[in-house]
This record gives sequence, structure tokens and C-alpha cells, in this order.
Amino acid sequence: MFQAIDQIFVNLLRGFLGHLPEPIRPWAGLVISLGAILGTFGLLFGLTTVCERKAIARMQNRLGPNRVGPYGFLQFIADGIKSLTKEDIVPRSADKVVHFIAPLALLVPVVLTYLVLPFGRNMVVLDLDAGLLFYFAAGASTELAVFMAGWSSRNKYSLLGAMRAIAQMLSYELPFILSTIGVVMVTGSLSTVRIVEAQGPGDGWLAHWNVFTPWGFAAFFLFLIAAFAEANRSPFDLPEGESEIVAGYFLEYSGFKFALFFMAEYLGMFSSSALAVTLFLGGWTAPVSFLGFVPSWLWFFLKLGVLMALFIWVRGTTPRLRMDQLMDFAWKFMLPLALFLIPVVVLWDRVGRGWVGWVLCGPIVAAAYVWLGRALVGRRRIQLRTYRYASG
Amino acid sequence: MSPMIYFLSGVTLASAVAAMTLRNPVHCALALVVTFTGLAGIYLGLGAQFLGLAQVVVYVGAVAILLLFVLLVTRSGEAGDGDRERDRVAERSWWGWLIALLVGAVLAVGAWSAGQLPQRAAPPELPGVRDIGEALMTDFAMPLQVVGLLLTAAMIGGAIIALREDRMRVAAEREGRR
Amino acid sequence: METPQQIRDRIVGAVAGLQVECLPNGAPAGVPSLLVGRSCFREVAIFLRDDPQLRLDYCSNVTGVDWPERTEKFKVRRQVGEVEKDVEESRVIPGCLEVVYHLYSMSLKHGPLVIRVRTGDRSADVSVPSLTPVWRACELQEREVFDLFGVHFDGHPDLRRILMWDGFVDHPMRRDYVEPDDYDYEPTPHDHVLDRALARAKPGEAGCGSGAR
Amino acid sequence: MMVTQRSSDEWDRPAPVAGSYAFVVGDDPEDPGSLLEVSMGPQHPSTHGVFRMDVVLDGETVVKLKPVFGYLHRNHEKIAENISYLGSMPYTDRLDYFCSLTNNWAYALAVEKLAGISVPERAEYLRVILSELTRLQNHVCLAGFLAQDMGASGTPLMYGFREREKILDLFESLTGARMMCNYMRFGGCRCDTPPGWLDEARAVVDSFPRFLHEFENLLSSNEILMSRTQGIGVLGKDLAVGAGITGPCLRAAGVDYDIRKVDGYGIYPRFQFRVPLGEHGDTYDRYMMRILEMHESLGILKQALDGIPEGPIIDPKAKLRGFRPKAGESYGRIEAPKGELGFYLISDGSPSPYRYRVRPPSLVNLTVLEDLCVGHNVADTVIILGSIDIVLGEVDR
Amino acid sequence: MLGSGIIKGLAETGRNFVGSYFDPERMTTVEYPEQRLAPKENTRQFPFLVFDGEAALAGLRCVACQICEKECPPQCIYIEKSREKKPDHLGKPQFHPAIFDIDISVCMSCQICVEVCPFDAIKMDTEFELSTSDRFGGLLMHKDLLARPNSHFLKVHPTDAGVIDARRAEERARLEAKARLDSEAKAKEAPPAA
Repeated sequence: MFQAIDQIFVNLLRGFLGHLPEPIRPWAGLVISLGAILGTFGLLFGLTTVCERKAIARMQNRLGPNRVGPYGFLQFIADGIKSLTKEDIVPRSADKVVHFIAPLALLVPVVLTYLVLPFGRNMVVLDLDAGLLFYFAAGASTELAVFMAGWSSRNKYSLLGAMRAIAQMLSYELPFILSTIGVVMVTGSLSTVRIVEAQGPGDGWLAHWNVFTPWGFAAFFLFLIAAFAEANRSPFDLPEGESEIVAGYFLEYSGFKFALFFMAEYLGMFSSSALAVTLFLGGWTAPVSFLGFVPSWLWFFLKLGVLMALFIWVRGTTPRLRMDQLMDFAWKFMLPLALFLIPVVVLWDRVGRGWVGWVLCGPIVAAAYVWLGRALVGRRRIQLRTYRYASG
Repeated sequence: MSPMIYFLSGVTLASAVAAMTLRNPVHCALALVVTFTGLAGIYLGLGAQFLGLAQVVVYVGAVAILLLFVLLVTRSGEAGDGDRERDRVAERSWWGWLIALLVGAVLAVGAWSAGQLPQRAAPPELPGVRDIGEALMTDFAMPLQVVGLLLTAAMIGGAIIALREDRMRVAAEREGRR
Repeated sequence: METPQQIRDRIVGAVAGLQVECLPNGAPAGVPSLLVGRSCFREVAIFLRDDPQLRLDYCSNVTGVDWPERTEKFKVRRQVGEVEKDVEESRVIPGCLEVVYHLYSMSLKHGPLVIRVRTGDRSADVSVPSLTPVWRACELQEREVFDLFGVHFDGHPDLRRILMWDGFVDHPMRRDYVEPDDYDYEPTPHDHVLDRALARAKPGEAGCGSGAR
Repeated sequence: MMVTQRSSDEWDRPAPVAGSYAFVVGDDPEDPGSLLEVSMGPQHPSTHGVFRMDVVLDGETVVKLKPVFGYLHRNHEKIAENISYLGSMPYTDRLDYFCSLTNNWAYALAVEKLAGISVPERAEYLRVILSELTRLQNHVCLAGFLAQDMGASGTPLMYGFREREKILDLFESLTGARMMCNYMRFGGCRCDTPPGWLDEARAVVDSFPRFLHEFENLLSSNEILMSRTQGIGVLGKDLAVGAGITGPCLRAAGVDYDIRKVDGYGIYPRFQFRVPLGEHGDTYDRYMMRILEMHESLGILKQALDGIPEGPIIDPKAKLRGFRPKAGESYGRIEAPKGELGFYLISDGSPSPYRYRVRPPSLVNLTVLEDLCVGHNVADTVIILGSIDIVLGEVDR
Repeated sequence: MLGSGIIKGLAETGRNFVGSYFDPERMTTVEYPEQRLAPKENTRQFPFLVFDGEAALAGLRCVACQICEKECPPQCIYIEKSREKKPDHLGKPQFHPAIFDIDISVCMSCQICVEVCPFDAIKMDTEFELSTSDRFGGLLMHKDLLARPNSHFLKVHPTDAGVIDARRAEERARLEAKARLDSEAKAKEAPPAA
């Protein structure tokens, strides 16, 4: 029974494909899966925009959208219709072909990343041996699209935004990738499915999520921060910093193309959160074995939702960093810490992954964090100040 | 699989031609990106997962971006300057033809001789990522370390050069201000 | 702080031949002001800033006042024929532009001292020495006086119009300024944009040219 | 860097030395194409109105910055010289539209000095209460906008606006309008407080520290805010004094000069309050000056609300219609939330002023904008501008 | 430690998020077209002309003295006097406005016309939903649009209107008393003459 619910989507697809002739089965499976992914995450994108607006509004003591549909939850449909019917303006001096291709070039690699993410037990489109590598390869090509958008608009703000975006994405790619190395080392595989399976409860009752290790905890946050930066989310939303360079690389986009950028940003955010779930939060596995009756895909989306809430919460709180500080943070704090975690993983693996590992590795990671943090902040002498008052 | 290979080869070749002939350097670079991607697709189609994905990560994700950066940073003007430049290059185009001819000849000879060689049996299974990783960590551990060290040294050297220039400029600016 | 009269006496006593005059102020709580000659204006300003007793290091307010030429009527007792009676006479007071500075001291916390300087007339001889080299605070305010009154400040580092646009011709704060009846035909910095738009829309084609038809 | 000058010889009055200017970028033969000119504004999200900065950038570093004014110019002074003294009062509301009550007070002060009008006790207390409330709402908005300029997606701004709303409600129930209060008159105030108003004000003042605490939790110790503002846009003491900077920006530079203390206008000498001083003169100090000043303002408000006496609200001798002060001149200045706001009036005995001049703190504080911004990033210019706290209604008048 | 300030900030926004559901003091927003804040008594939007009695144009208190026209800072009032006089509430013959226009698009709600009016004839309304589809004509209010009964004045500014009504009633009473005294005196004087 539980099994049937858990595997409902897999069986549906298999049953449908059974009716098709043999040669086109893999292709049809790919197309149907892609369609399902786009549909699910498209809907999720719409709902997330509404939830984000409502949550941030509540954080700011406002009401947020509440007019369209029940509690305003259909607002995204109205927004979608609006952006579809808006005039598509292309600046006269823009490079029209590149300007047209850029949003698509941004969306396609983002969608490709979904191919290797396991959304549930047996629910992965391509179970590649080099799944993680595939993910990073697809993610690496988004920079190009951002460049195309910024350059082709022929707007100084766009160009500045594109330059910022590329510099930022390149810099954060390193900690993004390096923070996952520990997981790969411990699991011994680049396949996302293997990684998730390795984190399951196995024979015991408690799951072995990577986040519940000293290095995994640190790597999880490094990964998450890098994911914030990769997705251009506050506090790393410099490429589109509206108070400085107005809207950055998609300044000259309007109508549906703008919506595509918006969608690509959110899909990118989902996919990097999903990867974080896969690598550190045990993917579709339940935290404890007796909760295993809950469908695996539900676990996955639950964890995804928690991470999305974190994204929204941080966005509602923090101001934006400056470019050089952003770079400093990537190169002087995150990269050294990510590199430092690699030997720690080796140590963790050698001393037996138990409480000994915790006693040994925990303080080392904490010390590295404190020391690097102090080095980053201390050089700029950033501190709270006390003030004097005029006498008399 | 083979129609896919032909399609990808066609795209790769066409974009390679475009990369050479387009007038706008940024367009050339973007066409080059398509070439890289097509190449990666061919690798993947041939079952070389690691190579294909590494091609995308390295060439599309890094080299192409580097090219574009270089183009933007060094190029001074728009088309006006470029035309004169192109004329100057066109005068010496025979060099290019010569090199192209040589490369083509070598490739032709290679292809012809490959047909002459006795067919070796294909390996029972294509090496996967795991095999590559194991090979790198066991048999080729030393070369990997040396290459890593070399690249690190190069990176540090590059950083130092950039840093020095920057410092010199700051110092010059300070002088100027005084 | 000393009274303006005392300051005036001290300035004149320190350097002979400076033209400094103390002007009365009719307001109940008003302080008199010092009218300084143009030739020695900057010297006086530097003296006021650097004098250890005054230390007027803060120039709060700079503004212009327009005094158009006016006829003053007054009565004089004159011998007309045999009787002595009041005769109404008039005198023409030449117009000038005046620049007023309000000075305070931040270090000694006193003030204000009002100093003013006048141009020769309102059309040709309209320059006065700029005090921006003395107090940076005058920079934008002197630009404003230049823009709105047409006083020319010698030695100002960046004398441009500030509030009106560059192609604007008149000085709107002058008392004889007549505003144009139709603002649409004021020259604007965007004229060339309009010209280009008109040139593009050739007569006969669709566009602004044929819109009227 | 080259600056071209356009000669303008169509002037019938003396031609200015410098005409229009325009940056010509990329003409540096040694470094072709390295500079980028960006015109920030007048329609830029964070120039706080229709303000424009012509910025020359080397990469993202500001090499040169020229502020361009006048997009909101309406010649307030000329209008005032053509209407009665009373008629200018509602126009002063529109100068710094955040702080209409302090504008009212400065103008009333200048006219009272010009005509020698005294103000009754209760009106003086009300003026202090209103101007300190104005200071509170100006400073919370400033801090919110500053965080907004740093990209804080509106949260601090909304907290600020939430508190401002309560203060604006107070203004509305007393003066009839939320922003354009037009409340003060020569010799007092327009009307007495409605019943219960003082208690409402007390409630707002009492609940304000909770908000301040919340705000400080959110921002003042935030590492991102600190690293964005500390050491950015440092304003030296000498430059600040010489350039006539006033208000919190001046005190952030460490100069002890608060007109409430120096001039002691109104009944400020009766209240106990301290003047906070900064040490570094950077953006963080300017931000913190506002936070600390809000604490002091709350102290003044408590004292004033406790001490306010009963009595008349306006001097009976002050005339509303047909007001003609004797010939003379006066300069009235107050410590407005943004700095020294002064009104300079010359009367020639007619019903409208002969010369009417506003000394706008926002405009004069912009004198040092270029000095503060050169060498910093584009992102910093935005927050430096935000920390100077300008309102274009006052800059352009 | 690095990050503690941000965590503090996150706690604060989190508290506001939760608090916005429970603490009404945090939510100052009002959903405007459905919910409305009651206007404060002193609130002023745009002027209206007060009339007594039932007939709007006949009962206007305005005597076309044009003081408000002169004092209005943006000069948005235009008045033309009537030719003939008619008695006001005290029976004194007064002019009345033949034309009384206020350009709402120019008016800046400063209330100076109200302050200078010696006849309590012009007052500030609290109505603010004045949008029209005609930018020019629709915002020019003629006197028939501007006229509001005294009961409306009593509704929007009860304190102010109460004081004024009391004063006017007192004036009228005094006048009536005086008239009665006069007529009585006349009556007293009359018989001996007869």
C-alpha cells in the first residue's frame, strides 16, 4: 500500500510506456518526464512567488497579495497573464538575435539540471554515473546566457550587471563545487542516486544524512550560501541590485522574456536547493526509519519547501553585500573553508564516523570557522561602536 | 545513435565556420560556444560521459567566458577599428591557409592510415567515471599531483601579476593626486 | 561676540583704506550688517574667518538681493521765491545686485555676522569676488545666486547654472523678470532630441509631421 | 578625463565662463575605453527623487561625480515674494515634504524675528513636541531608506513606515493633514490640541523605544550593514565645517554643533538632552547619529509632554490678514532633521516679503558628495547619498 | 562571531512574521476600499461652501467679499460678485457670489481660505475620492458642486460647527432682542406721538 503510493508516478509512467513501441520508449520517457518536471516546478514557481511575497509582506507587517483567488494564491496566474500580454520591447540598438536567445539559453541549462535530481525512490530521469558532474556542467553554462543578456541589451547598467553576475557566479562556483567533494568522497560515487541511498537509514533506525556530521554541517551551509549566490538571491543579489544598477542584466527585457528570466532564477533556486537536499539532507529518505511510510517524493518536496522558506526568510532580512566584499567572502572565507573540509572528511572517514569523529572533527571545523571569520572581518576593522556625547 | 552524431557534427561544423566568418567578435565567441557544446554532445553520444561533461565545464563554463571577458576588456572601439584590423589580417591570410592545409593533410593521412591498421577488438565495457577516477588516483597519481601543482603555481603567478599591476596603478594615482 | 560696528572698526583699524560700512537693520531683533567693498571683499572674508576672536569658520547662507533702479521721492525745505516751503524732489538710486553672506562660528559658537557686497550695476558690471575659496559652503549657493540673479563670481571653480537648465537665458529671481507666456517654446536641453524626431518623421510619412492633418 | 565646454554667446546678460559641460569618455590616449560614464538619475531608483549624478567609472570605481540639480525647481522664492507672508506658509510644507512642521517653524521664527512677535508658552511647547516628532519620523525613514539602498528588500523601511504612520496619525488629528501640515502661524500655532491628543502622543512616544530596539536588532549589529557602511564616505572635520555641512552629518564628523543648543531657539534650553558625536565621520556614524538622536528626541518629548502648560495658543497681537512688518531683515534658523534650515527675509513694509530666501540643508550638504564618493564603488555612492539624507523638494526648491 | 548579527536579524524578522498574525498593533495596513479609517475631526481635504436651510444656492453664507480669493496661495479660487444684494441670516443686505469656482487640481488643501473667511462661509471637507475622467473640466468645481448644507459641516467637524452655530445663534438672538427692544421702544415712543 505504502509502496504503491510511493511508486505511483513511476508505475504510471512505466504503464504508459508499455503501450508504446519499443524503439521510442526511452525518448518518450524523457519527454514525459521533462514535461512532468516542467509542470510541477512551473506550478511550484508560481506558488513560490506568491508565498514569497506573502511571507516577506508578513515579515514587514504588511498583508501581501490577497486579491486574486483564495488568500491571493492565484496571484501568479494574473501575473503570468499580465507578462504574456505585455508588449515585448527590444531596444533599437540591441543585438536582436542574441537578445532573443539569451532567456532561452538561460532556461535550457537550468531545466537540464533537473534531469539528474532524484525526486523520490526510482524517480530520476537520467541515472548517470557522473550525475553530479552533469549538474555542474549544465549549471556552468548559465553564465554565458547572463552575459548574452547583459551584452546584447546595449545598456550600461545591463553590462555592469552582467559583469557582476559572471564574476560572482564564477567565484561562487568554486565553493559550490568544492563543498560537495566531501559527500562524493564519503559516498564514493558521483551518481546522485547512490548518494541518496548512502544516506538512508539502512538497517538502523536513524538516517545518516550528511548534514549530521561536523564537516557535512559546515559544507551544507557553504553549499547553501554558494547556492544563494548562484541564484542571485539576497544578500548576493548584486547583479540585479535595483538600488544601484536598476535591474542589472535583464533591465532591457519586458513581457514574456522578462518572465523567462524570472522563471529561470526560481528554477535555478529550486534545482540548487534540490541538490542541497540530495547531497546533505538525505534526498527522499525519511529521517527515521519508522517514518518510512510517508511517500519518498513527499519527503523530498517537504525538505525542498524548508529550504525555500529559508531562502525567503533570508531575503526578507539582509541588506546586500558590495562587490569586493562578495569576492572577499568567496575567496577568503568560503574557498579556504571548503578546501579545509577535505582533509577533515578524510579524518572523519578514518576515525570511524562515530562519536570519536564528532569529538575530533567538530572542534576543528568550529575553530576554522571562527578563525577564518575573524580574519575576514578583522582586517577591515568592522565592529560595533560606542559613541560619546557633547559635554554640556 | 548515428543520426544524432551526424546532426551534432553538422551543428559543430557550421558553428565553427560561423566562428571564423562572423564580423562581430562577440558573435564569433558565441558561435565558438556552440562548437564546444556540439563537441561535448558528440562525446556524450559516443559514451564518453566524463569527457563530454568536462568539455562543457571547462570550455563552455570557463574558456568561453574568459574569451568574452578578454574581448570586452581589450577591445577599444566598435566596428570602425575592427575593419582596419581585418584588412591588415587579410593581407597575411596565406599564413592561415598554409596552416589549414598542413593540418588538413595530417588529418587526412591519419584517417587514411587508421583504415589501414588492423582492427583491434573494442574493449568489453567503456571506462566509466569510476574507472577514470581510480586510474587517476592510482596509476597516474604522480602526474596528477604535478599537473595540479603546476596549475596552482600558474594561478598564484597570475594573481601576483594582476595584484602588482593594480598596486602600481594605485600608487601612480596617489602620486598624481599629490 | 562683538557688535558689527566694533568689528567694522577693528577691520578698518587693522588695514587702512578698506571700504567697510555698517548698515542698520530695521527689524526689532535684527542685527546690523557690514557692507564691504568689492575690491577688498575676499581679504575681509579671510580676516573674519581667521581672526582668533571671531573665527567665523562657517558660512551658513549665501543669497542675492536684486535692487532695481528706483526713484526715491523726498521733501526738501527750499527757498522758493520768498517763502520757504517743502518741495518734492526725486533722486535716482542706481540699481545693483547684492550678495549677502551669513557667517557663524562653529568653534566659538557665535554669530551671525552678515556681510554683503554689491555689484556696480545690474547689467554690465555684475562681478564680485567669490568666497568659495574661503568657505567651501558657498560653492553651490553662489552657483545658485549666479543662476537666479546673474551675479558673476570671480574665482568660483565651477560657475554653471544649477537650478535652471543650461540653455536658459534670463535670471528668474530678478525683480523685473517676466515669465514667458508659453513654456512649451522655452529652449530645453532636449531640443536636439526633438529635432531628430522631427527630421525622422519626414512630411508626408506617418509620424509627427502628418499628425496634424 | 576631459571636460568640454560649450560657449553660450546668445546671452544678453554677461555670459558665464563655463557653459554646459559633458564628459568625454574614452579619450585618454594611454588607457582607451577604460572609463565608463553613467548618468545615474533623474529616474534612478535610489537617487531619492529626481536627482541626477553624472558618474565617471573606472570599472565600478567612481572617478568623478557631478551632481545635477533642478529637475524639481519651481522657484519657491519667487512665488513667496509675490504673495503675502501668510501665503508662503503652506508652500514651506512642500520644501522638505518629510518635515513640514520644522519648515513651518523655521519660517515662523524668521517672521517673528522680523516683526518682533512673541509666542505663548503652550505654543512653544507644542512646537517642540511637533518638531521632535518630525525628527523621529524623518530619522526612521532615513534609516529605512538607507537600508533599502543597501538592498534590504524593504523590511527596515516598512518597520520605519509603520512607526511613522503612528506619528502621521498624530499630525493628522492635530493639524488636519498628514504631511502638508501648515500648522504654525506667526506668534503661535493655528489651533489647540483636540481633546486626548496629548495622551495619544504620550502613547506613541512610550511605544517608540520598542520599535527602536527592534530596528537595532535587525540592522545595527548586522555584519553586512557594518561592512557596507564602516569606512565608507569618510567626511573629515575640517571639510565638514568648511563646506557648511550641518545636522547629523556634521555631528557624525565629530563637530559639536547643534542649533538647538547653540541658538537655544524656542524653549529648547529648558530641556535636558545630549548631542551625540561621531568619531570616524563615515556612513555608519551618520546612520548611528540618527539612531542616537532618536533616543534623545524621545527624552525631549517626554519632558515636553509632561511640562506642557495650559494657555493661549497664539499671540493675540499677531495679525492673520494685512500683516505688514516694518522694513528690515532677519534670518531665522532651526535645527531641522536634515541640518540647519534657515529663512532669510527682507521686508520693505509691503504685505509680501521683498526678499525671501530658504537656506536648504539638503542642498548645502550635497557640496561634499563628490569628495565622499570618489574612490568608492557605485554601490557606495548610493548609500553615501542616502546617508546624507536629501529631499529633492528642498534641494531644488 | 561572524554571522551572529545576521542570525539576530533573522530572529527579528521571524518574530515579526509570527507577530503579524497575532499582534494587531503591528499591522497598520487597512484594506482600503472595503475597510476605511474614520477621518479625524481636523482632517482637511478640499474646501466646500456652507449653506443654511434647504436651498443650496439661496442659503450660501458667502458674501463674495473675495478675501479668500486674494489670500489663496495657489490662487485657485475665482469669485464674481452678484449685482444685487439679498439679506443674510441677520437680515443685513449682502452680496452673494454669482460665480464661485475652485480648481481642485490647483488647490493644495492649506485651509488658509477657511482661516481668513470672516463669515464662516468656506470650510474644509473630508471627502477625498474626487477622481474624475475629465482632467480639466471635471476638477473645476462650481458653486453648486461646492455647496454643502450646514448639517454636513456638523457631521464632519462637529466641534467647530457647534461653536460657529452657537455664535451665529447668539448673534441672531442678540439682534432679535435688539430689534424687539427697538420696536418696543418705538411702540413706547409711538403712543404719545399719536
